[in-house]
Order: sequence, then structure tokens, then C-alpha cells
Amino acid sequence: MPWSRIKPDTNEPDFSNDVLLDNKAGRRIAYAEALNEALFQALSLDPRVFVMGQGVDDPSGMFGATRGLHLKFGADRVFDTPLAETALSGVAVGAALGGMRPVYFHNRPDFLLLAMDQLVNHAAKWHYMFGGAACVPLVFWACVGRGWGSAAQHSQALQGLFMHVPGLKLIMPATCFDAKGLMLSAIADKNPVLIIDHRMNFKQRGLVPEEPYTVPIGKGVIRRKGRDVTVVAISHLVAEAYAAAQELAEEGIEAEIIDPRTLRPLDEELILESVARTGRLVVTDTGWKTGGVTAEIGAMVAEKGFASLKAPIVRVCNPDLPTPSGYTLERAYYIGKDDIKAGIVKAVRGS
Amino acid sequence: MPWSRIKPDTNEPDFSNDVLLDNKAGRRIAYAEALNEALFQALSLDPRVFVMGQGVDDPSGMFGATRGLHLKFGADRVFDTPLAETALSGVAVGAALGGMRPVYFHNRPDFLLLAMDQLVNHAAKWHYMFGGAACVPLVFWACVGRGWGSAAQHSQALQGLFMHVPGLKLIMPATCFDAKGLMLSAIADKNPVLIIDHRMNFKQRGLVPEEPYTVPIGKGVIRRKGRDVTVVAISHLVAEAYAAAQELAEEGIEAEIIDPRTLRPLDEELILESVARTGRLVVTDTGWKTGGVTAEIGAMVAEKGFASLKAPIVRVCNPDLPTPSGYTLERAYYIGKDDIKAGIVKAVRGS
Amino acid sequence: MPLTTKARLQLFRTMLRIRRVQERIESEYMKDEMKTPVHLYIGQEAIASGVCSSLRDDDAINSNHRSHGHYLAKGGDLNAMMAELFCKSTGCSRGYGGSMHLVDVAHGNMGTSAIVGGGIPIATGQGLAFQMQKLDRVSAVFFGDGAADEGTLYESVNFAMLKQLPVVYVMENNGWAVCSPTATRHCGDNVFHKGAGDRLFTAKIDGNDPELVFDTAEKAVAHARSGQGPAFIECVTYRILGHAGCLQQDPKGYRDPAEIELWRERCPVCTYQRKLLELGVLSHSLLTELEAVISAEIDAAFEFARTSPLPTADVLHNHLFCE
Amino acid sequence: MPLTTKARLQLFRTMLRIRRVQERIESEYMKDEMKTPVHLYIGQEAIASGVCSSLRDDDAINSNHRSHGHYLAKGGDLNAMMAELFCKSTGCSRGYGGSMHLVDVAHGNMGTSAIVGGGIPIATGQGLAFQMQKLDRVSAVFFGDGAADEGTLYESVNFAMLKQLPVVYVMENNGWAVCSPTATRHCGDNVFHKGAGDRLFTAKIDGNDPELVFDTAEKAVAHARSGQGPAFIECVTYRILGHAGCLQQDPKGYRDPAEIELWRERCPVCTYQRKLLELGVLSHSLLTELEAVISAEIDAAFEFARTSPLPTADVLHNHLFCE
Ligand SMILES: Cc1ncc(C[n+]2csc(CCOP(=O)(O)OP(=O)(O)O)c2C)c(N)n1
Ligand SMILES: Cc1ncc(C[n+]2csc(CCOP(=O)(O)OP(=O)(O)O)c2C)c(N)n1
Ligand SMILES: [Mg+2]
Ligand SMILES: [Mg+2]
Repeated sequence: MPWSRIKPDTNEPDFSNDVLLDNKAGRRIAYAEALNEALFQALSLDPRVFVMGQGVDDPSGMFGATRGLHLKFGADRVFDTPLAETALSGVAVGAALGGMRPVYFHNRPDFLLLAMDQLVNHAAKWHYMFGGAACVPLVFWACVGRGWGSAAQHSQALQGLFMHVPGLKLIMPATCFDAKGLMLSAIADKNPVLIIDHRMNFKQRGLVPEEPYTVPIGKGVIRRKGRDVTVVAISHLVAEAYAAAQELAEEGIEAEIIDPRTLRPLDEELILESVARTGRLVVTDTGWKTGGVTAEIGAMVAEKGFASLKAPIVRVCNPDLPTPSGYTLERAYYIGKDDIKAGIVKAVRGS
Repeated sequence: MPWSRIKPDTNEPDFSNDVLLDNKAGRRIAYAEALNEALFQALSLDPRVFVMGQGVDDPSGMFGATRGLHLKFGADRVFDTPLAETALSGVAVGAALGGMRPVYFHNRPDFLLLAMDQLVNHAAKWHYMFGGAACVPLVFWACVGRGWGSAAQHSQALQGLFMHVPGLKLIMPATCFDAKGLMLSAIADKNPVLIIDHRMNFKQRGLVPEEPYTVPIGKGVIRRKGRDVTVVAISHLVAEAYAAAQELAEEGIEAEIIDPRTLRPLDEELILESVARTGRLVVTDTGWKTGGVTAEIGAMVAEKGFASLKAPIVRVCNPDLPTPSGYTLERAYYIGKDDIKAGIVKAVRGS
Repeated sequence: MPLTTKARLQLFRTMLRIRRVQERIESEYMKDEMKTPVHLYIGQEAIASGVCSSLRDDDAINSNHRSHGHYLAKGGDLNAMMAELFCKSTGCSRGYGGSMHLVDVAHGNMGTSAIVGGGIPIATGQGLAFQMQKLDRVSAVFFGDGAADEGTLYESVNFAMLKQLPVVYVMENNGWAVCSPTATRHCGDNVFHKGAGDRLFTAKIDGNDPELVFDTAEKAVAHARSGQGPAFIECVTYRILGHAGCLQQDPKGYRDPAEIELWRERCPVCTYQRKLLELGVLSHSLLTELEAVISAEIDAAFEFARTSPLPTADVLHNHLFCE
Repeated sequence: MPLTTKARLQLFRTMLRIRRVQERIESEYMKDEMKTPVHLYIGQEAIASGVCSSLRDDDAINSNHRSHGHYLAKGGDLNAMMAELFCKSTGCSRGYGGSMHLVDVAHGNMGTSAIVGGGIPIATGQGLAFQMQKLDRVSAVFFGDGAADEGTLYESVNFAMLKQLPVVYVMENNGWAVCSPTATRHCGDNVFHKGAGDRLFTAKIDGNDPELVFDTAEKAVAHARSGQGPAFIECVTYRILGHAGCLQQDPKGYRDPAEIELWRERCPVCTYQRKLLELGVLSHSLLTELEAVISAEIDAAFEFARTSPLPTADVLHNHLFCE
């Protein structure tokens, strides 16, 4: 598929990534490789870990993320599944209850809609519903399939749905470093964790230490310091927001870019502290606007950080429409650097 | 089941319901009867309308809403279904495409999680995905099953999920008048509409005209005028908010109560106009807080009505937890009049 | 192979105990002390009792909204169950779950879902976990004819057959899902009976005959445990009381009274009792003793439940996540 | 009953046309003008052609991601399809849908879902609508062996059997779902073959034999149209090219080249062409003419698509709701 042409290989921006600085130096590898390395290490280190999903043993290996794992760990621990997302999600829940640590690759978030009953009615509630008697350590993974006419059913960024579900942890990494570290954290977590990746991230390259490490779930990071406005950006939009901020610096606007990395639990403190300094908030997300991630972050600040706010919050999202397929419509549909720039300017200058 | 004991028969408060005032006088009937009458009339007036769902021909008739319909209209037009929510939701989509007007009673929102693929990937996208070539007029219905130990899987108020979905209309009536008028509007609509009712409403009695009428989808209503604070309340919380406001009037706080009736499309104008007058916003919803309905309404006001806001927005919701089953825990879990009162006081006095 | 006297008495005791517990719940339900929806198992006791008798302590079961019988037959603690129904913090789920969400980790009951069909894939996954860990444990799952409407059954059985998982699917066909008879929901016999015969141990049996259930289950469990793959047992039975709550709360008129009468006569507990008395396995004095022991146990459990503390608001936020 | 010469030629023409369209798409795909994922139907032409020949114009079809063949066989406009692949506003879905979401209301193709298994219940519902309106229309649905993994199939077929709906389920078993062979996903033959025989017209046939497909479909359609209920036809076939895109984009190494070779020899278009030539139904001159007509038609369709206008940003918000 020519998906790959929608975003060529690039290096990540040189974020001021305090997490990485504390660590040993990394090699520059691709996002998919970082994920693959995390899975490789998790499978090596913990015999309870296994990887399942339609196509995980394909030659393409889930855009590279699962490539080669079945050859190393065998078909018992890395296996293809029938196209039966509803029940197989329950199988993952059951396997977790039976002592295993399943990692279920769901390909695209669109298909997770078939897994909602097991994810929301079962996995997310199990620990609470039994007063703590049992737990469901599992990882669900999906990758937003934007681009190349993927259209309405193959490109949805559905984090706005999942962010609403208590009992579920929701992760959306933006860097290669986090892709690996958060995958390892998710697998180590005793609770259901959903990781939503984005195809636009898959070909970027960033610094990743070789040894296994974890990135804490629930901790965001400031990717760029700035005094004028706080920009909370999700997933691949962190890079877009960063580029927007670099350009705006020339116009004298200094935007602070926050990458929450985890949407649930959300690092509210980090966001509120930043807004306390800047007085302005832009939130940008790869999903729909209404009732989505930007709604929660915006409302949270209007509730807990109102006193610092000097201007209306600004939300920069894809429009509230199914994704159209044609490229001219796609172009009109998807937001990027320029939309974020406009949003920042609006937050700072009022229009 | 002793569900019924959780809320005894009551009359609706005497809302300043401008809609009803324009209409002929009504009789005082129960909410379930109003719904039943709407279905009865829709089935009589339009041969394309039919009612399906697990238990619609039960003696209990879906808490009364569908009672007796099958006797009048026959098993062809009012029929029980297998417990197969995933496919049967697609059957409803197909029936709509085939020229019918299905009304699918899903009992509880919890079970809609099995229908997400058809609802979100199919029904909501069909018209747009084909550039307008086909449309899917259908009504899905579910009733929040709060109370009496319904616990985590039988009591969810999931409107926070559905409000995020473009292409879907989402209705949550609060009065008997609206229950009937919005059901008739939903059935007449050419698009997929989801109605989420609440069991706490089912035994209330209100004025309902006998003849068929519609209530416009997307139009909210002010249930009580007030100068000090705008309270947007959803579903059965409209009555709770109203009671809270009446009590607070004695303390000199005049709250304006808005019942949006439709969550999608949302009557943003009505809310913004009110906030422009009051400068303060409380939003209260029967669902979870994070990423839910109050997030969207709060963020929308912080975005479009920021200039009028004099104080932090306040969100009054159930905590972000699965519903516990025991009654002491339920009591701690569910919000009501007193929580809304506290929220209003906080919005007005700052604590 | 006929059962030993001991095994027969054990089987009967399990059934009788479930019956008496259910009867007591039913008779006390209108007091509104148990503020939880209850789905009574009266009429279906032979199934849980027969199947669980064929399981080891470390085998898993998975169940559904009508779970009291399964929980007890697998060894669940009666006090903890009653306390759960009374919404107490001494309940098996600490009052967070209620009647539809029983749990008993010590006996392989890892928690109960009240979403119809929801437990079937979970049980399948437990079977997968046992297979992957090379344990010789079996995962059994109880579900109704209503759950057999759901696609999760098809998907799960396909997967279990594909992977030869040690899962025993026990369908309790009691003829009804709430007020809907099976005939309005099923196209005929469940397709697995005929469709998958060569890859799946299948049987359709009288679910009111405890020895037949035990016998069939024992074969199915042996089949699954030995790595030969899953088994599917349909047990034909009847729910004698209402769908939920106590009888007077059940809607009237959806079932033919004659049908109920017929099945009351086929009551598994009475029938088996009669048989064991006739065979001399059970004596009247032993029966009286049994009844007394069970009755005392139930009294004690209700007392325990009634006097146990209620969970307080300050624990509301506990247990959302496992630390 | 052997087909008339006219019917045979018609059947062949349909297959050949689908083949040539697919080939042209494949050969032009790397130019990146069609910015849409394409799933080519090469190797499976006999199925869409045979089944649709048995349908009336006002019968419905429902399809899946691999829909070009179904769309064309049912009478879909080639220009509108190509324009859709070129993302143009003259496309059948005005450029909102792309290759996976074709629509042709005039011929009963009410829109195509790319969610595997998503179209099956929708087609079932269309059958329900026809039955309720007492129309003698039939609803046919094409889906792959991958879709047969999904519970929606089980639920849908159960419902269709229960209500005796006029639905013809056509499973195109091409042996693969992306890179997963059927054997890693199915427990054996689809359970409907044996399981539901008495309530469901079922057949498992060579899907590369267009006359056999037509013949079986005609019987199935007659069965459904006459109110005798649904039918299930499994057509065994093969996807000769890659899962998506053109061949050079298909991952290497997941299929045995010998397997592909074997099926290339069993190519339904070439085999049927050879047969018709041998039987004298088709002459070489007629074939040349047919090829020329089709080729010209394809040229025109590509030209139409290339020169059609692109949708502009101002229509982005149209069509969310039907007014
Ligand atoms: C997915 C889902 N749909 C509907 C319900 C409501 N419901 C609870 S029990 C029940 C009937 C189940 O019938 P069956 O599986 O035969 O079990 P039985 O009650 O007869 O023991 C229904 C419809 C539910 N809990 N879950
Ligand atoms: C529910 C769902 N899961 C996964 C996918 C991704 N996917 C698209 S086509 C396909 C393979 C389908 O195989 P099959 O039904 O046999 O059709 P074929 O491609 O062989 O024609 C998959 C897995 C999807 N579109 N929908
Ligand atoms: Mg039943
Ligand atoms: Mg296939």
C-alpha cells in the first residue's frame, strides 16, 4: 500500500525531552522499530506476555511493530487470530484472568468498535466490580490509519470515546522514546491499557535507548518551553505543534508545547501549571472536536485553572464529520501545523 | 423487580415550559405512557414504522413504553428479537435502507456497546460516506437502568460516548411532553437518532397533548429563569436541578435551568445567551465526568462564551467509577439535588 | 458406570443446598433487604451440580446473571454470597458487585458478567491461558439459551476448536430469555450440534437428570483436559420461577401455566430425591438431617449477612485500578 | 438446464469486463492518481457474475472492501466507479467514499461497508424490509472467508432463518484474509453447511465455475424469492493478486508460489473463455470485438475519471445529515 508515502521518513524534532536526558544515550531508530523492540523485550523478560491479533505474524508485521516476533518466540506466543474482534477481546480478558499478559493488536481503532463490550463492560470494570478480587492486565493496541483514501471506516481517531471510560488507561505516544517506554509500562501494568498510535508517527526516527525502560503512565512532558500560550497536543500533532511554535517564535509568540502522552490518567497538574504561567490554552487533537479529548482538557482548565485564563480556550481538531476519502476532501479535513498556528495566534491575539 | 420503588410516581415540576404553552392543553399522563402513545401514533400514521427489540412484546413492555403495541399492530410490526445486538443493529440499518423506519429498543445503554460497530461505523456514516446517495432513518432507544443494585453493567449513562459521534443525533428528554414529541421527531427524521431515557423519569407524570406533535431536535428550553447562574441539566437531573434552584431562591440565588433536550445537535446558542446574562455555568449530567457531556458543554462555553464567564465552570457528575452495586455505595455514587445545589453555590459564591 | 453412594449423596446435597438457598432468598426478597436484582436458579440445580462435580478445585468456571447455583456448586462460600446480596462489605465482591457479579478466586471463579454472552469468550481465554501455561486445568462456562443467540458464542467456539482449548461450554436451555421463548429467537437446534460434530465434543441432554449431567460433563472434562479440545453440552431444563426477583414480581401471562406445571413435576431436586430414596441411597432420617444442616447453614449465612457492616462512602473510590 | 448461448456470452462478457477493469487499475495504480486503497477481484469474477446474473435489477446486493466486481456485475456504471477511484466529484459516492465504499442505488446497491462482516447484517435487514413490504425482492450479500469468522454472520443467519428472510449469503472463500490462511482462522468447514441444513438452502461449490455459480444462485434466489427463506452458498475461489493495492505492494512470502500458480491455471475467465471457444459459443472474432469494446469503454472511463473535477473544500460539510 502506498500509505507510506503520506509521510516520509523524518527525524523527530529536538524536543526538550527531559525524560530522555535523564537516561543513557539512545540510537536513532524508527518508531515502529522502537515498538518492536519493546515487544521483543517484554516477550523475552516475562513468559506471561504474548501477542495476538489479526495479522501480527504477517510479513508486514503490523506496519513493522510486530515484525519477526513470531519467528523468535514461536506461534504459541505470537499468533494470528480470526476476524472476531468481539469475542477475541474477551479471550484476551480471560487469558489475563488466567494468569497471562496478553497484548492484543487491533490494527485500527475503527475495529475496536467491535470490542467495546469486552473493553468497556468487562475489562475496564472487572477489578472494581469484584471489589478488587481479580485484575485484568492487558494491552490493547490500535493505530490510526489516516490517509490515502482510508475513508470513514479506516481512519478514525477514537480516543475521545475511550477517554470517557473509567478503569481504562489510555496512552497516545508521540515519540519513539515514549513508544517503547510506554509499551513496556503498559505491559507491566496490572490494568487494561489501550495504546492508540498514529500512522503519521510510524516513519519518524528518534533516540531510543537499547535497554528496556519504562515511561510512567500518567505523566506528561513539556516538549518546548514558552511564556505566551500553552498548547496541549496529542500524538503526531505534537510534532506539528512544535513546528508551528518554532515558526511563531519568529513572530514573537513563544508557545509552550505539552505532550500529555497519557490521556487517562491525564497529567492535569502539568497542564494547569503551564496555563498558570501563560494564561492561554490551545488544545489540539487528531480526533473529532465535539465531546472529544479537547473538550475534556478545555473544560478541566476552565474548571480548575479559570483564574489564570486570560482568553478563550481554543480547540483545534478535525471537523465533526466522518473522514471523506478523496484527497482534496482529506486535505480540507485534516488539521496540521497551519491550523495549530492559527489557533495559537487566535489564543494570543484574539483572532 | 422492585426498581419501581426507587422513585415513586410524582408530578413533574411546573416548569416554565414555553413549548407546551404554545400547544393545546394536555392530559397528565406518565412518561412511559407518553412514549407508548408516540409509538402508537407513529405506527398508525406511517406503515414504514416498526418496533423491534428484545422484549418489546413482553407483558412488561419495556417498562411500559412498548406495552400492548404488538397486540394492536401485530407481530410483524412489533417483534421480539434474539439477543444479538451486534447484528440486529445492522438489520435495523438494512431495513432502513430497504425503505422501512425501524425503531430498535435496546433496553439499556450498556447493551449498546455491542451495537457500536453498526451505530458508529455504519449508521452514522452511511449518508456522508456515499456523498448523500442513501440515508438511514432509524431510531435506537435505551433507558439508563440506575438503581437497586443494577451495578456496573446495567446502569451506565453512556451519552458521553455517543455525543462524540458525528452523524448521530442524540436525544435525552426530561419531561413527558418531550418524551412523546421527541420520539415522534426522531421517527420522522431521515437520520439515525439515539434516544437515551432514564428510569428515574419513567414514573413521573406530566401534561401531554393527545394528538401527535413533534418537538424540534436541536432546540433546548429554559425550564426556569434566573439571573445568577446558568445550570445546564440533562435528563432526570433537570427535575433535580429545578428543585435545587427552588431551594436556593430562598437563599437569594436565582438559577436559570436549561434543559438542552438534544445533546447532538446541541442548542449552543441558548446556553451561550444564558451565560451571557448570568456569567456563571454549572453543568450536570447523569454520566461520568471525564470526557463526557459536561466536558463538551463546559469547553464550548469556555471557547465561545469566555468573555461572559465570571467564575470557573462547575461540573456535577457521577464520579469516574463503574457503578457499585450496594446501596450505601450507590448512595455515595449518584448525584442529585444536593450535589447540584452545592455546585450552584460554588459557581456563585466561589466555594 | 454407576456413581458411588457417596458421590450420589454429594450430588444430591449440592442440589438441595442450592434449592434451599434460592427458596430462602425468594421468600425474603420482598423485605427489600437484598437490594440487588436476583435471578433464581430453581429448576436448574442439576446442571451446576452435575458439571461442577466433574471439575477439580483448580478448574475455572465462568457464569452469568443466574449465577448462585454455579457459585455454590463450585465451592463458593455461602456467607460471602449472602453478604454480597445484602450489599455488605463482607460480601464476596465487598458489596461492589451484587447478585449478578459473584466472585470466588479460591475456586477458580474469577468473576461473573451479567452481559448475556459476555462470559463465553472470557472462559475461552481462561482455557487459552491454561493451555499456554501447560496446566491441565479446564475452563467451564455456563450460559443460557439467550446467550446462544449471541455471536460471541460462534466466535468463541470457533476459536476454541481452532486452538483445541480445554473449554467446556455448558448451555442451559431453559426455554426462555426473560419473556421470550427460544422458538422466537433460534432458528432451530443450535448449529453446533450438527455443524461441528467432528471437531467438537457435543451432547444435548436432559439437564434435569443430575447423573446424566455429571456423566456427560465428566466425559467432556476428560476430553478437554487431555488436550482433545473443547466440548459443548446443551442441557435442556426449565426456569421454574420468574426471570428476576421473586415470583410475584414476574410479569404474568407470558408462559402457559401448564408448561410450568409440567416442569414442576420434572423438578430435578424432587425427582432425584425420590430416586435416591427409592434406591435406598438416601434414607428419610438422613434427608431430615441434611435438611436441618442446610437450614442451619442458611440461617447462619443470613445472620452473617444481616449483621455484617455496610461499605461506607469512603471506600467508594477504592479498587478502580489494581496497584 | 444448460444456459442459452446469449446467457453464456453475457456471463462471459461480465467476467471479462471485470477482469479487464481490474487489470487496468492494477497497471495504473502506481501512478498514484487513484489515491484510494484498492482490493482487486482478479480470480473471483465468476462469483459476482454468476450470482448477479440470477438477480433482477430491483434485487439488492451488499458487498465488502473487494467490491469492484460486485458493483459492476450488478449493473454499476463504470465511469462513476472509476471517477470514485480517482477521488472525483463525479464518482458514484462523489469522492466521499473511495474504492471501498461504492454505491449504486439504481441497481439496489445501497452502499458498501469496508468493515469485515459489516454488510452481512445490513443485507439481512434489507431482506427484512422487502419481506415486510411484501415485495418479492431478494437481498444478496457477498463476503469473504474472513467475514465468516465474525459473529455477525451467525447472528444474521440465525435471524434470517428465524424469519425466513429472502437473503442469499454468498461466501467467497478465497483461502486468505490479508496474509492469514483460512486454516489459521476456521475450525473447519463453516458450521452452516452441516448445522443448518434443514432450515437453510446451503451449497459449497467451485466458485471458479461461472455456470455452476449461476445455476446454484438461481436456485437459491428462487428459494428466497418464493418465501422459503435464506440461502447460504460457499464459493471456493482464490485471490490471484495481492490483498490490496497492486501486486508489487503485496508482502512477499506468505503464500506458496505453487499455490498461486495452481490457481492461475484455474483462472475463471481464461477457463470459461476456453470452454466457450471450444463449444463454439464464442468465436475468436467475437472475442476480439468484445475485448475491443471493453477496452474502449475502459479508456473512456479512465478519461472520464481523469478529466472530472475534484471535489473542493467547500463541499466538505455537505451530506452529514439527510434533510
Ligand atoms: C447483551 C445483553 N442483552 C440483554 C440483556 C438483558 N438480559 C438479562 S438476562 C436476559 C435473558 C437471558 O436469557 P438466557 O441467556 O436464556 O438466560 P436465563 O435468564 O434464561 O437463565 C436478558 C435479555 C443483557 N444482560 N445483556
Ligand atoms: C472488522 C474488521 N477487522 C479487520 C479489518 C481489516 N481487513 C480488511 S480486509 C481484511 C481481510 C478480509 O478477508 P476476507 O473476508 O476473506 O476477504 P478477502 O480480502 O479475502 O476478499 C481485513 C482483515 C476490517 N476491515 N474490518
Ligand atoms: Mg434461558
Ligand atoms: Mg478471503
